[in-house]
Amino acid sequence: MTREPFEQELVSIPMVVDVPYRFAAGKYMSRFLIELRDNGRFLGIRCPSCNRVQMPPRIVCAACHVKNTEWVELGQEGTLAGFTIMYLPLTDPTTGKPHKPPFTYGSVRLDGCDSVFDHFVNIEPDINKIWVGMRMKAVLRSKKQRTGDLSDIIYFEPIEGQDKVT
Amino acid sequence: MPEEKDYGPFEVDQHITAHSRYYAGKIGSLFYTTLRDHKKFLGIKCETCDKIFWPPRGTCGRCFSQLSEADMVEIGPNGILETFTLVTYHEPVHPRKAPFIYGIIKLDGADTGMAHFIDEVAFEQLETGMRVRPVFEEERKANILDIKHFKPV
Amino acid sequence: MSERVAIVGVAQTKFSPKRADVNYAELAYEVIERVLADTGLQIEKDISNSISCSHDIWDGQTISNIGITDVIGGHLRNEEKMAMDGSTAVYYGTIGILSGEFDCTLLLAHTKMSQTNRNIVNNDAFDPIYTRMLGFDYTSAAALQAKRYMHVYGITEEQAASVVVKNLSNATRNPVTHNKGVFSIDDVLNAPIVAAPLRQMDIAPDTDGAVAIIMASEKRALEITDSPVWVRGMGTCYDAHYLGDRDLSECMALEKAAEQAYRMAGINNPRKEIDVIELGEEFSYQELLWLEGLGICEHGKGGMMIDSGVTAMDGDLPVNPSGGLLAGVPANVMGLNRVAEAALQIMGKADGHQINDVKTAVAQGHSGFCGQHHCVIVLGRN
Amino acid sequence: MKRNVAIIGGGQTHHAARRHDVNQVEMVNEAVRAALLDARMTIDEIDAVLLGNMEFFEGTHMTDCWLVDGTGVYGKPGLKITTGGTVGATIVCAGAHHVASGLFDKVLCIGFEKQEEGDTGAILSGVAHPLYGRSMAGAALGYFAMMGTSYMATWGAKEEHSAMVAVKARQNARKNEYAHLKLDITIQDALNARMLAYPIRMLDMCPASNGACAMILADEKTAIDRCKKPVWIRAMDSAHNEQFELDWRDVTTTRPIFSKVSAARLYRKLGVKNPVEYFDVFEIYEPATWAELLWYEDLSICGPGEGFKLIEDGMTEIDGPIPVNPSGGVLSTNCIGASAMLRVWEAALQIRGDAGEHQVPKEVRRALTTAYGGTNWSVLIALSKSSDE
Repeated sequence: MTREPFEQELVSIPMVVDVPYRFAAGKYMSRFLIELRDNGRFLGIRCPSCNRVQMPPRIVCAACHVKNTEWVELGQEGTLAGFTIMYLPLTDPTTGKPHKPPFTYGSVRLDGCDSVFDHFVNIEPDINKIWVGMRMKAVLRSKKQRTGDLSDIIYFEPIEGQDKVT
Repeated sequence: MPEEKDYGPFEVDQHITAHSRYYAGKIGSLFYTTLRDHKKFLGIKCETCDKIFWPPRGTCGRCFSQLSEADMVEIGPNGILETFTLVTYHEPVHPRKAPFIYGIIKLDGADTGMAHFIDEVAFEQLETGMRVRPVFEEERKANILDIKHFKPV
Repeated sequence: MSERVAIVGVAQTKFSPKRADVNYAELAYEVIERVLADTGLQIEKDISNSISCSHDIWDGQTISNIGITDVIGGHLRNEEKMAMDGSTAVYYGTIGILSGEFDCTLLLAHTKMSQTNRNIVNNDAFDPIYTRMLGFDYTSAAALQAKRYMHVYGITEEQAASVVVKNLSNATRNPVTHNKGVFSIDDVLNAPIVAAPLRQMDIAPDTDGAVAIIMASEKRALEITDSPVWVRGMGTCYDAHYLGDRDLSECMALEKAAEQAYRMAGINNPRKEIDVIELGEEFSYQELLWLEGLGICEHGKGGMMIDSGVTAMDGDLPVNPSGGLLAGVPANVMGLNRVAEAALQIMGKADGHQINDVKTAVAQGHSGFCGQHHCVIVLGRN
Repeated sequence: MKRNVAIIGGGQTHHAARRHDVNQVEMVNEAVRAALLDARMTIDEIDAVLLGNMEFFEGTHMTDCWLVDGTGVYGKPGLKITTGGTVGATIVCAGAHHVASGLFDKVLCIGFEKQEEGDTGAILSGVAHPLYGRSMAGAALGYFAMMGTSYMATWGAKEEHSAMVAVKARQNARKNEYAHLKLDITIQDALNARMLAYPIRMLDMCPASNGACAMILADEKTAIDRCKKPVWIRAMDSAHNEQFELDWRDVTTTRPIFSKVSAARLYRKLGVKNPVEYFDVFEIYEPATWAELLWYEDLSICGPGEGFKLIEDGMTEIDGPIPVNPSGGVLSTNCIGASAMLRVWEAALQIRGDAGEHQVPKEVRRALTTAYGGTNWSVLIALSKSSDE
């Protein structure tokens, strides 16, 4: 870029864009969130055509383009399909505050489900202590504290007594 | 699983909050520092179209001529009221409380108008074509609100 | 156009002030499911690509076409989003088919205005350096346009109010509308002032809903339906951005868009050759101003169009027999709804608001405050 | 396509982390003027203008409307299309559709992003469903981190391989006057960079850039009359992916992947048997190092699990047999709305032989470009020196 002979003051205008929303969860997500809140259950949905079970439940199986109608209760346990240890304090937009780094989060395939679910993993941030294939279980808030939000799940934690298979 | 109960509409309140910062560029900066420091308005002249535009800009949208700080000329400070409205509702994005008046003012010498507040006059007394003059903020920060509003001359 | 492109199917939700029971993907699927069923088409087998119309800021989701990818059949297939009024989906869909890349295209427009605040959303459409801080939104900007238009051409508030009376009355015959009824000019003029001269009844209400359309190449269209609606002409054009840059009492961009569309359609005398118009009057005065832009009458004569009854349901050139936007159509969906209603008129499927023997219909949509971008579509029968 | 479409000109800004000297309108205008100059054309000759950027990234609703003076669309037909990170390539496709339709002869395509003006973090986290996964802030970073973990665990690749990609990109960028991150770094530098999300370090990710790219597309007659070195758009393909299933980050997945599906369709359209023989250069969209290795495999430049060997053997270096991203790629410059268009424009420059210092040292007749965005979306475009082969 060309340099200026003298430094001109360059003006900038700060602005906060703040847009409020009232999101309707919709027919499928409502039932999912209400069941999580009231009964601590995970619900998935099965595609009538390809039979895959997906969470969160959704109106259409994208692969088959057919309407989903069959609800499936999923396990509270699952298998770790991927993970990372976060060192960057990124802001959680739903709270406006960053999660304290380093922290671990992973993708868990709940028993009975074909899709994976991303959430925090309560484990020391050490790549030798976590591995793909590790068995996990969900830890929920007490019923009284649940609001029908994914934060009703505090985190996943490893089921005790596992050793890394090398 | 059979449908056991009615899962009525479930709604969740959220906000998307984003902190932006918009750079005015060299031409825009000169406009705003001149406004802040000297209470003067600058427009920009396109020689090809023989028109003076506000806000000043790097390209004439009409003929695509490239314009620069050298093409900036003083306009105003007074002007003519082209159109106006009385806003009666409240929104968080409003910098002043309703009811208030917006107008478009064609500053003297300029060929295009400036949208801003009109105040210190009853709405009923406003007329298209009326001459107006700017009222400046005491503390100016190099943004459009350095002009408090326009009022009839 | 060397080859022909047709609308072969149309589906609309019932428009409503608020749909708390569905998210926007489910809302969209209502019309996608129906338009596929009506035409007997399947995503995998028949639809070569899809185009949606909405805005991230309206949907409350960044890259919001993610939210409708599943329902529109975007998985592993082509899907694009027009961040503009719904009319542009028809425009771009036609171009895609003419290009030879696609032969059957699914169009969707959806928005839930109820989930956010239109004035905050629209404030962000104003340039951030010179205007946004002043707090403008589409209604206050439109008020400046209305006032200017009325001042320059002597258009009266009564004439604008007559548009409201006509359109809300037309809407009583259209089952998808929600804002309707038989009102008098006094009812409109006695409604509270929102931004002078605009009153509450002059402004299209917040609405949730979706529209889907399927378009096809000539060959495919003739296989799919006996009553294809042909796209005969189309045009788009941008005006300047800043309010003070534009002549608010005229609409240059609409004039140019209409000129392109009429040239393509071979229309020389729009007033005589068009049978019905569905246009985007987000605010009542816009119906009069847009008629001037569409070349239906001269500059400043929009008021006479409503006074003379020409644009009434039983007039010589009915305008917005559907009830128009004042009857309640969501932002972004507006233009696709205009095209859908125009197409229904040509198909003869406009139920209670059908105009007799429509051969040529014009639909118009716009994006940006005071109509900065216009899109005109001319539709015709075989 | 019903008519052949050629790229007859293009231009870009000098991409940078800071551009306080221009506003968005002026920055976009720089690229538009450069493209018009390159095509020896005036704005009056342009029939339509198409604009793309990441909607709302700069906190502005409908940037196309604000930017009219800069884009030159005042009084002209035009559209704004958005498809996330792929948008720059989508706009090129839209331009090609416009020209091929026969309704337009000369179309100006523009992609841009002025990332410094917006709140990229806040807006990016909004990509997630409002009620499902939004609190997992930084999903893009976490996403590519999981891809890296999965890739290493499955194929035995090491962090060094990621570092090799990071170095190649930045060393190539040093030869590209327009690139943002021109870094003289070594593999050791990349391995020592700050950890962001295991195994992704600072130098394994793309930067946040300000910049714009503009291209002019034309029909065959205009291209031959007006342009000495037209570059022809031979084929395009686009694939989006369903909302919640992010399979690309799991290299063991057996489900169809957007990138492979799209490449297979594009190769079928062109009759490509061996992409390494068919294409002379690749410009791919790699927001993170690991994505580059996956693109190698998904485009069939090599077999599954062989991507890291390709970089290890130097095959994809600027002077290697299969040059990938001689421009420095997205890892060196990421003005998101422009990034996918820059791939196409850089590939066109290679075919014209006008890439200057980063021109690959061999004859370039054909090039393949990719884009990446959304929840695993792609747009692939094949370019050629010839309109029919």
